[in-house]
Amino acid sequence: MSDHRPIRIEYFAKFREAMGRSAEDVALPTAVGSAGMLVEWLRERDEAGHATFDDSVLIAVDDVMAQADTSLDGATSVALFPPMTGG
Amino acid sequence: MSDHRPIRIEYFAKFREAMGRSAEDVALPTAVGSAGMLVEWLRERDEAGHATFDDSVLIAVDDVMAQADTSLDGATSVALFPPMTGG
Amino acid sequence: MSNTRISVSVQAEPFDAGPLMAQLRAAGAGGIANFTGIVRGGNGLSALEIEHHPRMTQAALEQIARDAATRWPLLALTIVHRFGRLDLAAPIVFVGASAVHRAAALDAVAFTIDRLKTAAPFWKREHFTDGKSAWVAPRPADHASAARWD
Amino acid sequence: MSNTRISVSVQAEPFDAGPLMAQLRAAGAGGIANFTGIVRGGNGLSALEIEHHPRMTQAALEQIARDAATRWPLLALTIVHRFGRLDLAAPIVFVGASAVHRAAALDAVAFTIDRLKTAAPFWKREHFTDGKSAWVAPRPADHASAARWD
Repeated sequence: MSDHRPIRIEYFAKFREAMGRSAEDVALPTAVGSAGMLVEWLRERDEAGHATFDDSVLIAVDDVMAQADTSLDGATSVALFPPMTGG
Repeated sequence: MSDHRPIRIEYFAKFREAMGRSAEDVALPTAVGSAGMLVEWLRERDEAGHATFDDSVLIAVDDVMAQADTSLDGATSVALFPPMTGG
Repeated sequence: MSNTRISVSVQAEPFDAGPLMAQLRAAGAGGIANFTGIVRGGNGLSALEIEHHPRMTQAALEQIARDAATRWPLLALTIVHRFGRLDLAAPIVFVGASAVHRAAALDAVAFTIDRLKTAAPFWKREHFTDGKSAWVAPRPADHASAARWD
Repeated sequence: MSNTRISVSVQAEPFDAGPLMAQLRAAGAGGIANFTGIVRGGNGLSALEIEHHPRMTQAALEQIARDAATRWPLLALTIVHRFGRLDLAAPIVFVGASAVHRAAALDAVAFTIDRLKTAAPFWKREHFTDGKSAWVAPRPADHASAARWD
Protein backbone atom coordinates (compact mmCIF):
# COMPACT_ATOMS: atom_id res chain seq x y z
CA MET A 1 0.00 0.00 0.00
CA SER A 2 1.39 3.35 -1.07
CA ASP A 3 2.05 6.07 1.48
CA HIS A 4 0.74 8.64 -1.01
CA ARG A 5 -2.54 8.94 -2.84
CA PRO A 6 -3.59 11.06 -5.81
CA ILE A 7 -6.07 13.84 -5.15
CA ARG A 8 -7.26 16.87 -7.10
CA ILE A 9 -7.24 20.22 -5.33
CA GLU A 10 -9.34 23.07 -6.75
CA TYR A 11 -9.05 26.73 -5.86
CA PHE A 12 -11.73 29.37 -6.25
CA ALA A 13 -11.92 33.17 -6.32
CA LYS A 14 -9.09 34.90 -4.46
CA PHE A 15 -7.52 31.55 -3.58
CA ARG A 16 -7.32 30.69 -7.26
CA GLU A 17 -5.58 33.97 -7.95
CA ALA A 18 -3.25 33.68 -4.98
CA MET A 19 -2.23 30.15 -5.91
CA GLY A 20 -1.89 31.05 -9.58
CA ARG A 21 -3.92 28.07 -10.74
CA SER A 22 -7.50 26.81 -10.60
CA ALA A 23 -6.59 23.22 -9.80
CA GLU A 24 -3.69 20.84 -9.33
CA ASP A 25 -3.29 17.08 -9.01
CA VAL A 26 -1.11 16.18 -6.07
CA ALA A 27 0.25 13.05 -4.43
CA LEU A 28 -0.93 13.51 -0.87
CA PRO A 29 0.79 11.66 1.98
CA THR A 30 -1.75 9.22 3.42
CA ALA A 31 -0.92 10.62 6.84
CA VAL A 32 -2.80 13.74 5.71
CA GLY A 33 -6.13 12.17 6.56
CA SER A 34 -8.58 15.05 6.97
CA ALA A 35 -9.69 18.18 5.16
CA GLY A 36 -8.11 20.37 7.82
CA MET A 37 -4.83 18.45 7.60
CA LEU A 38 -4.80 19.02 3.85
CA VAL A 39 -5.06 22.78 4.37
CA GLU A 40 -2.22 22.60 6.90
CA TRP A 41 -0.17 20.53 4.43
CA LEU A 42 -0.66 23.22 1.78
CA ARG A 43 0.36 25.92 4.23
CA GLU A 44 3.58 24.06 4.97
CA ARG A 45 4.28 23.07 1.38
CA ASP A 46 5.30 26.48 0.06
CA GLU A 47 5.14 30.20 0.57
CA ALA A 48 2.05 30.65 -1.62
CA GLY A 49 0.12 28.11 0.43
CA HIS A 50 1.31 29.69 3.67
CA ALA A 51 0.27 33.16 2.57
CA THR A 52 -3.07 32.08 1.10
CA PHE A 53 -4.91 29.90 3.58
CA ASP A 54 -6.09 31.08 6.95
CA ASP A 55 -8.92 30.11 9.28
CA SER A 56 -11.51 31.53 6.94
CA VAL A 57 -10.97 28.82 4.31
CA LEU A 58 -14.03 26.78 3.38
CA ILE A 59 -13.54 23.21 2.26
CA ALA A 60 -15.60 20.89 0.08
CA VAL A 61 -14.67 17.22 -0.26
CA ASP A 62 -16.01 15.64 -3.44
CA ASP A 63 -18.36 18.63 -3.87
CA VAL A 64 -19.86 18.39 -0.40
CA MET A 65 -19.19 21.01 2.27
CA ALA A 66 -16.78 19.59 4.83
CA GLN A 67 -15.39 20.37 8.26
CA ALA A 68 -11.74 20.37 9.31
CA ASP A 69 -12.14 16.83 10.63
CA THR A 70 -13.89 15.45 7.54
CA SER A 71 -12.01 12.35 6.39
CA LEU A 72 -10.31 12.22 3.01
CA ASP A 73 -10.75 8.44 2.79
CA GLY A 74 -11.75 7.63 -0.76
CA ALA A 75 -11.92 11.30 -1.72
CA THR A 76 -10.94 12.27 -5.25
CA SER A 77 -11.22 16.06 -5.01
CA VAL A 78 -11.01 18.83 -2.47
CA ALA A 79 -12.14 22.39 -3.22
CA LEU A 80 -10.85 25.32 -1.20
CA PHE A 81 -12.61 28.65 -1.27
CA PRO A 82 -13.04 31.87 0.70
CA PRO A 83 -16.28 32.82 2.47
CA MET A 84 -19.13 33.09 -0.02
CA THR A 85 -20.44 36.45 -1.17
CA GLY A 86 -23.36 35.62 -3.44
CA GLY A 87 -26.86 36.98 -3.53
CA MET B 1 -78.00 79.79 17.51
CA SER B 2 -79.73 76.56 16.55
CA ASP B 3 -79.61 73.56 18.86
CA HIS B 4 -79.25 71.34 15.81
CA ARG B 5 -76.74 71.27 12.96
CA PRO B 6 -76.79 69.53 9.62
CA ILE B 7 -74.27 66.74 9.14
CA ARG B 8 -73.87 63.98 6.59
CA ILE B 9 -73.37 60.45 7.89
CA GLU B 10 -71.92 57.82 5.56
CA TYR B 11 -71.97 54.07 6.11
CA PHE B 12 -69.64 51.52 4.56
CA ALA B 13 -69.55 47.79 4.01
CA LYS B 14 -71.63 45.81 6.49
CA PHE B 15 -72.80 49.00 8.20
CA ARG B 16 -74.14 50.27 4.88
CA GLU B 17 -76.07 47.03 4.43
CA ALA B 18 -77.32 46.97 8.03
CA MET B 19 -78.52 50.56 7.87
CA GLY B 20 -80.03 50.05 4.44
CA ARG B 21 -78.41 53.19 3.02
CA SER B 22 -74.98 54.49 2.13
CA ALA B 23 -75.51 57.97 3.56
CA GLU B 24 -78.03 60.21 5.20
CA ASP B 25 -78.24 63.91 6.05
CA VAL B 26 -79.32 64.45 9.63
CA ALA B 27 -80.01 67.34 11.96
CA LEU B 28 -77.73 66.50 14.85
CA PRO B 29 -78.38 68.01 18.30
CA THR B 30 -75.47 70.31 19.09
CA ALA B 31 -75.17 68.51 22.42
CA VAL B 32 -73.83 65.58 20.41
CA GLY B 33 -70.38 67.10 20.30
CA SER B 34 -67.98 64.24 19.58
CA ALA B 35 -67.61 61.34 17.17
CA GLY B 36 -68.27 58.85 19.95
CA MET B 37 -71.40 60.72 20.99
CA LEU B 38 -72.67 60.58 17.42
CA VAL B 39 -72.35 56.81 17.43
CA GLU B 40 -74.21 56.66 20.74
CA TRP B 41 -76.89 58.94 19.33
CA LEU B 42 -77.34 56.57 16.35
CA ARG B 43 -77.56 53.59 18.70
CA GLU B 44 -80.34 55.31 20.65
CA ARG B 45 -82.16 56.68 17.61
CA ASP B 46 -83.60 53.42 16.32
CA GLU B 47 -83.37 49.65 16.34
CA ALA B 48 -81.16 49.52 13.23
CA GLY B 49 -78.62 51.82 14.83
CA HIS B 50 -78.74 49.89 18.06
CA ALA B 51 -78.15 46.58 16.30
CA THR B 52 -75.47 47.88 13.96
CA PHE B 53 -72.89 49.79 15.94
CA ASP B 54 -70.70 48.25 18.60
CA ASP B 55 -67.27 49.02 20.00
CA SER B 56 -65.60 47.92 16.78
CA VAL B 57 -66.91 50.90 14.80
CA LEU B 58 -64.28 53.08 13.14
CA ILE B 59 -65.03 56.75 12.65
CA ALA B 60 -63.75 59.33 10.20
CA VAL B 61 -64.63 62.99 10.58
CA ASP B 62 -64.36 64.94 7.34
CA ASP B 63 -62.37 62.07 5.84
CA VAL B 64 -59.80 61.92 8.62
CA MET B 65 -59.65 59.02 11.06
CA ALA B 66 -61.03 60.10 14.42
CA GLN B 67 -61.27 58.92 18.01
CA ALA B 68 -64.36 58.75 20.17
CA ASP B 69 -63.49 62.11 21.68
CA THR B 70 -62.80 63.86 18.37
CA SER B 71 -64.87 67.02 18.23
CA LEU B 72 -67.58 67.51 15.63
CA ASP B 73 -67.16 71.29 15.68
CA GLY B 74 -67.33 72.51 12.11
CA ALA B 75 -67.59 68.98 10.75
CA THR B 76 -69.67 68.40 7.65
CA SER B 77 -69.41 64.62 7.37
CA VAL B 78 -68.86 61.57 9.50
CA ALA B 79 -68.11 58.14 8.05
CA LEU B 80 -68.75 54.98 10.04
CA PHE B 81 -67.17 51.72 9.05
CA PRO B 82 -66.21 48.32 10.41
CA PRO B 83 -62.58 47.23 10.90
CA MET B 84 -60.70 47.30 7.63
CA THR B 85 -59.91 44.12 5.76
CA GLY B 86 -57.88 45.25 2.78
CA GLY B 87 -54.61 43.98 1.38
CA MET C 1 -37.14 64.84 4.33
CA SER C 2 -37.32 61.49 2.68
CA ASN C 3 -36.42 61.34 -0.98
CA THR C 4 -38.38 58.19 -1.61
CA ARG C 5 -40.27 58.19 -4.88
CA ILE C 6 -43.76 57.21 -3.76
CA SER C 7 -46.39 55.93 -6.16
CA VAL C 8 -49.90 55.01 -5.03
CA SER C 9 -52.78 53.84 -7.17
CA VAL C 10 -56.31 52.84 -6.18
CA GLN C 11 -57.94 51.29 -9.19
CA ALA C 12 -60.59 48.89 -10.46
CA GLU C 13 -58.38 47.71 -13.33
CA PRO C 14 -56.09 44.69 -13.05
CA PHE C 15 -52.36 45.34 -12.91
CA ASP C 16 -49.29 43.53 -14.13
CA ALA C 17 -46.48 43.20 -11.60
CA GLY C 18 -43.74 43.13 -14.24
CA PRO C 19 -43.96 46.78 -15.34
CA LEU C 20 -44.50 47.86 -11.73
CA MET C 21 -41.24 46.15 -10.81
CA ALA C 22 -39.48 47.76 -13.75
CA GLN C 23 -40.56 51.18 -12.47
CA LEU C 24 -39.00 50.35 -9.12
CA ARG C 25 -35.56 49.79 -10.62
CA ALA C 26 -34.41 53.19 -9.45
CA ALA C 27 -30.85 54.23 -10.17
CA GLY C 28 -28.59 53.14 -7.34
CA ALA C 29 -30.88 50.43 -6.02
CA GLY C 30 -29.31 47.19 -4.86
CA GLY C 31 -32.56 45.37 -4.48
CA ILE C 32 -36.26 45.38 -5.17
CA ALA C 33 -38.71 43.51 -2.97
CA ASN C 34 -42.37 43.17 -3.67
CA PHE C 35 -45.51 41.35 -2.72
CA THR C 36 -48.58 40.65 -4.81
CA GLY C 37 -51.76 39.53 -3.11
CA ILE C 38 -54.06 37.45 -5.28
CA VAL C 39 -57.60 36.14 -4.88
CA ARG C 40 -57.21 32.71 -3.32
CA GLY C 41 -59.60 30.02 -4.46
CA GLY C 42 -60.99 27.23 -2.34
CA ASN C 43 -63.90 26.85 0.10
CA GLY C 44 -66.36 27.45 -2.69
CA LEU C 45 -65.23 31.00 -3.35
CA SER C 46 -66.31 32.33 -6.73
CA ALA C 47 -65.26 35.99 -6.52
CA LEU C 48 -64.06 38.67 -4.18
CA GLU C 49 -65.62 42.11 -3.94
CA ILE C 50 -63.75 45.02 -2.44
CA GLU C 51 -65.50 48.13 -1.20
CA HIS C 52 -63.53 51.20 -0.23
CA HIS C 53 -63.95 54.76 0.92
CA PRO C 54 -63.27 56.67 -2.29
CA ARG C 55 -62.24 59.95 -0.69
CA MET C 56 -59.98 58.39 1.97
CA THR C 57 -58.23 55.48 0.34
CA GLN C 58 -55.58 57.28 -1.66
CA ALA C 59 -54.60 59.44 1.31
CA ALA C 60 -54.48 56.43 3.63
CA LEU C 61 -52.17 54.55 1.30
CA GLU C 62 -49.97 57.58 0.83
CA GLN C 63 -49.70 57.93 4.61
CA ILE C 64 -48.68 54.29 4.97
CA ALA C 65 -46.11 54.78 2.21
CA ARG C 66 -44.70 57.86 3.92
CA ASP C 67 -44.51 55.97 7.21
CA ALA C 68 -42.51 53.23 5.50
CA ALA C 69 -40.23 55.78 3.84
CA THR C 70 -39.57 57.37 7.22
CA ARG C 71 -38.62 54.06 8.79
CA TRP C 72 -36.35 52.73 6.04
CA PRO C 73 -34.06 54.38 3.50
CA LEU C 74 -36.04 53.61 0.37
CA LEU C 75 -35.43 54.81 -3.17
CA ALA C 76 -38.95 54.05 -4.30
CA LEU C 77 -42.15 52.59 -2.91
CA THR C 78 -45.17 51.58 -4.94
CA ILE C 79 -48.62 50.57 -3.72
CA VAL C 80 -51.42 49.48 -6.04
CA HIS C 81 -54.73 48.37 -4.53
CA ARG C 82 -57.79 47.34 -6.48
CA PHE C 83 -61.45 47.64 -5.64
CA GLY C 84 -64.60 46.21 -7.16
CA ARG C 85 -65.33 42.65 -8.16
CA LEU C 86 -62.27 40.42 -8.60
CA ASP C 87 -62.20 36.94 -10.08
CA LEU C 88 -60.31 34.00 -8.62
CA ALA C 89 -56.54 34.30 -9.11
CA ALA C 90 -56.84 38.00 -9.93
CA PRO C 91 -54.29 40.35 -8.39
CA ILE C 92 -55.62 42.43 -5.48
CA VAL C 93 -52.68 44.41 -4.21
CA PHE C 94 -49.07 45.12 -5.11
CA VAL C 95 -46.47 46.53 -2.73
CA GLY C 96 -42.94 47.04 -3.99
CA ALA C 97 -39.89 48.80 -2.60
CA SER C 98 -36.40 49.44 -3.88
CA ALA C 99 -33.47 50.27 -1.64
CA VAL C 100 -29.70 50.21 -1.54
CA HIS C 101 -29.77 47.25 0.84
CA ARG C 102 -32.11 44.30 0.71
CA ALA C 103 -33.24 44.35 4.34
CA ALA C 104 -34.77 47.80 3.96
CA ALA C 105 -36.67 46.76 0.83
CA LEU C 106 -37.93 43.50 2.35
CA ASP C 107 -38.90 45.01 5.69
CA ALA C 108 -40.64 47.97 4.07
CA VAL C 109 -42.77 45.63 1.95
CA ALA C 110 -43.72 43.51 4.97
CA PHE C 111 -44.57 46.62 6.98
CA THR C 112 -46.63 48.17 4.20
CA ILE C 113 -48.69 45.08 3.49
CA ASP C 114 -49.31 44.57 7.21
CA ARG C 115 -50.40 48.17 7.60
CA LEU C 116 -52.75 48.28 4.69
CA LYS C 117 -54.55 45.20 5.98
CA THR C 118 -55.65 47.14 9.03
CA ALA C 119 -55.23 50.85 8.28
CA ALA C 120 -56.60 51.45 4.79
CA PRO C 121 -60.37 51.77 4.25
CA PHE C 122 -61.01 48.60 2.24
CA TRP C 123 -63.56 45.92 3.05
CA LYS C 124 -63.68 42.54 1.40
CA ARG C 125 -66.78 40.55 0.66
CA GLU C 126 -66.59 36.94 -0.44
CA HIS C 127 -68.99 35.55 -3.02
CA PHE C 128 -69.48 31.79 -3.13
CA THR C 129 -70.50 29.38 -5.84
CA ASP C 130 -73.70 28.55 -3.94
CA GLY C 131 -74.81 32.17 -4.33
CA LYS C 132 -74.11 33.18 -0.74
CA SER C 133 -71.79 36.00 0.23
CA ALA C 134 -70.27 37.33 3.43
CA TRP C 135 -68.09 40.17 4.61
CA VAL C 136 -64.60 39.05 5.54
CA ALA C 137 -64.06 39.34 9.28
CA PRO C 138 -60.92 41.09 10.46
CA ARG C 139 -58.27 38.49 11.30
CA PRO C 140 -56.64 38.76 14.73
CA ALA C 141 -53.41 37.57 13.04
CA ASP C 142 -53.50 40.61 10.77
CA HIS C 143 -53.79 42.92 13.73
CA ALA C 144 -50.95 41.10 15.48
CA SER C 145 -48.80 41.46 12.34
CA ALA C 146 -49.56 45.15 12.12
CA ALA C 147 -48.89 45.67 15.83
CA ARG C 148 -45.37 44.25 15.64
CA TRP C 149 -44.25 47.44 13.88
CA ASP C 150 -45.62 49.75 16.61
CA MET D 1 -42.85 15.65 2.45
CA SER D 2 -43.16 19.17 1.26
CA ASN D 3 -45.21 19.71 -1.88
CA THR D 4 -43.48 22.95 -2.75
CA ARG D 5 -42.74 23.33 -6.43
CA ILE D 6 -39.05 24.24 -6.38
CA SER D 7 -37.32 25.82 -9.35
CA VAL D 8 -33.60 26.66 -9.30
CA SER D 9 -31.53 28.11 -12.11
CA VAL D 10 -27.85 29.05 -12.20
CA GLN D 11 -27.25 30.95 -15.39
CA ALA D 12 -25.11 33.52 -17.16
CA GLU D 13 -28.09 34.98 -19.04
CA PRO D 14 -30.13 37.89 -17.72
CA PHE D 15 -33.63 37.18 -16.46
CA ASP D 16 -36.89 39.05 -16.42
CA ALA D 17 -38.74 39.06 -13.11
CA GLY D 18 -42.18 39.36 -14.73
CA PRO D 19 -42.38 35.85 -16.22
CA LEU D 20 -40.74 34.41 -13.10
CA MET D 21 -43.50 35.95 -11.02
CA ALA D 22 -46.14 34.64 -13.40
CA GLN D 23 -44.77 31.12 -12.90
CA LEU D 24 -45.15 31.56 -9.15
CA ARG D 25 -48.89 32.18 -9.42
CA ALA D 26 -49.68 28.67 -8.32
CA ALA D 27 -53.28 27.65 -7.96
CA GLY D 28 -54.50 28.39 -4.47
CA ALA D 29 -51.86 30.97 -3.67
CA GLY D 30 -52.90 34.04 -1.71
CA GLY D 31 -49.67 35.87 -2.20
CA ILE D 32 -46.38 36.02 -4.04
CA ALA D 33 -43.33 37.67 -2.54
CA ASN D 34 -40.09 38.16 -4.33
CA PHE D 35 -36.77 39.92 -4.23
CA THR D 36 -34.53 40.89 -7.10
CA GLY D 37 -30.94 41.86 -6.40
CA ILE D 38 -29.41 44.21 -8.96
CA VAL D 39 -25.90 45.54 -9.56
CA ARG D 40 -25.71 48.76 -7.60
CA GLY D 41 -23.74 51.59 -9.14
CA GLY D 42 -21.68 54.16 -7.29
CA ASN D 43 -18.15 54.29 -5.87
CA GLY D 44 -16.70 54.05 -9.37
CA LEU D 45 -18.06 50.58 -10.00
CA SER D 46 -18.16 49.65 -13.67
CA ALA D 47 -19.15 45.98 -13.54
CA LEU D 48 -19.60 43.01 -11.25
CA GLU D 49 -18.11 39.61 -11.91
CA ILE D 50 -19.46 36.53 -10.21
CA GLU D 51 -17.47 33.33 -9.96
CA HIS D 52 -19.07 30.14 -8.75
CA HIS D 53 -18.35 26.47 -8.19
CA PRO D 54 -20.08 24.92 -11.20
CA ARG D 55 -20.59 21.48 -9.73
CA MET D 56 -21.84 22.68 -6.34
CA THR D 57 -23.99 25.73 -6.98
CA GLN D 58 -27.17 24.12 -8.20
CA ALA D 59 -27.19 21.63 -5.33
CA ALA D 60 -26.49 24.38 -2.78
CA LEU D 61 -29.39 26.46 -4.03
CA GLU D 62 -31.70 23.45 -4.09
CA GLN D 63 -30.75 22.70 -0.50
CA ILE D 64 -31.54 26.26 0.57
CA ALA D 65 -34.87 26.04 -1.26
CA ARG D 66 -35.71 22.75 0.46
CA ASP D 67 -34.80 24.27 3.83
CA ALA D 68 -37.19 27.15 3.16
CA ALA D 69 -39.93 24.75 2.04
CA THR D 70 -39.50 22.80 5.27
CA ARG D 71 -39.85 25.92 7.40
CA TRP D 72 -42.86 27.49 5.69
CA PRO D 73 -45.88 26.08 3.86
CA LEU D 74 -44.99 27.24 0.36
CA LEU D 75 -46.71 26.41 -2.89
CA ALA D 76 -43.73 27.35 -5.02
CA LEU D 77 -40.22 28.70 -4.55
CA THR D 78 -37.99 29.98 -7.33
CA ILE D 79 -34.31 30.90 -7.17
CA VAL D 80 -32.38 32.29 -10.13
CA HIS D 81 -28.75 33.29 -9.65
CA ARG D 82 -26.45 34.56 -12.35
CA PHE D 83 -22.70 34.24 -12.77
CA GLY D 84 -20.17 35.88 -15.07
CA ARG D 85 -19.76 39.54 -15.86
CA LEU D 86 -22.75 41.75 -15.01
CA ASP D 87 -23.23 45.37 -16.00
CA LEU D 88 -24.49 48.11 -13.72
CA ALA D 89 -28.22 47.80 -13.01
CA ALA D 90 -28.27 44.23 -14.27
CA PRO D 91 -30.25 41.69 -12.26
CA ILE D 92 -28.09 39.31 -10.18
CA VAL D 93 -30.50 37.17 -8.26
CA PHE D 94 -34.23 36.49 -8.03
CA VAL D 95 -35.95 34.79 -5.12
CA GLY D 96 -39.71 34.35 -5.23
CA ALA D 97 -42.19 32.39 -3.14
CA SER D 98 -45.92 31.84 -3.30
CA ALA D 99 -47.99 30.71 -0.35
CA VAL D 100 -51.53 30.69 0.95
CA HIS D 101 -50.65 33.38 3.51
CA ARG D 102 -48.42 36.37 2.95
CA ALA D 103 -46.19 35.94 6.01
CA ALA D 104 -44.92 32.58 4.78
CA ALA D 105 -44.10 33.99 1.35
CA LEU D 106 -42.37 37.08 2.72
CA ASP D 107 -40.39 35.23 5.39
CA ALA D 108 -39.32 32.51 2.98
CA VAL D 109 -37.94 35.10 0.57
CA ALA D 110 -36.04 36.89 3.34
CA PHE D 111 -34.65 33.58 4.62
CA THR D 112 -33.61 32.39 1.17
CA ILE D 113 -31.83 35.58 0.19
CA ASP D 114 -30.04 35.68 3.55
CA ARG D 115 -28.95 32.08 3.18
CA LEU D 116 -27.65 32.33 -0.33
CA LYS D 117 -25.47 35.28 0.63
CA THR D 118 -23.48 33.02 2.95
CA ALA D 119 -24.19 29.41 1.95
CA ALA D 120 -24.02 29.21 -1.83
CA PRO D 121 -20.63 29.03 -3.57
CA PHE D 122 -20.60 32.40 -5.32
CA TRP D 123 -17.89 35.02 -5.09
CA LYS D 124 -18.25 38.57 -6.30
CA ARG D 125 -15.48 40.67 -7.79
CA GLU D 126 -15.96 44.38 -8.36
CA HIS D 127 -14.48 46.09 -11.41
CA PHE D 128 -13.99 49.84 -11.26
CA THR D 129 -13.83 52.56 -13.87
CA ASP D 130 -10.17 53.22 -13.02
CA GLY D 131 -9.32 49.69 -14.12
CA LYS D 132 -8.85 48.26 -10.65
CA SER D 133 -10.80 45.33 -9.31
CA ALA D 134 -11.23 43.64 -5.95
CA TRP D 135 -12.99 40.65 -4.45
CA VAL D 136 -15.96 41.58 -2.32
CA ALA D 137 -15.27 40.88 1.34
CA PRO D 138 -17.91 38.95 3.26
CA ARG D 139 -20.10 41.39 5.19
CA PRO D 140 -20.57 40.72 8.92
CA ALA D 141 -24.14 42.04 8.49
CA ASP D 142 -24.84 39.27 5.98
CA HIS D 143 -23.65 36.66 8.43
CA ALA D 144 -25.75 38.22 11.17
CA SER D 145 -28.79 38.18 8.88
CA ALA D 146 -28.23 34.53 8.01
CA ALA D 147 -27.69 33.60 11.66
CA ARG D 148 -31.05 35.00 12.77
CA TRP D 149 -32.74 31.99 11.13
CA ASP D 150 -30.62 29.41 12.99
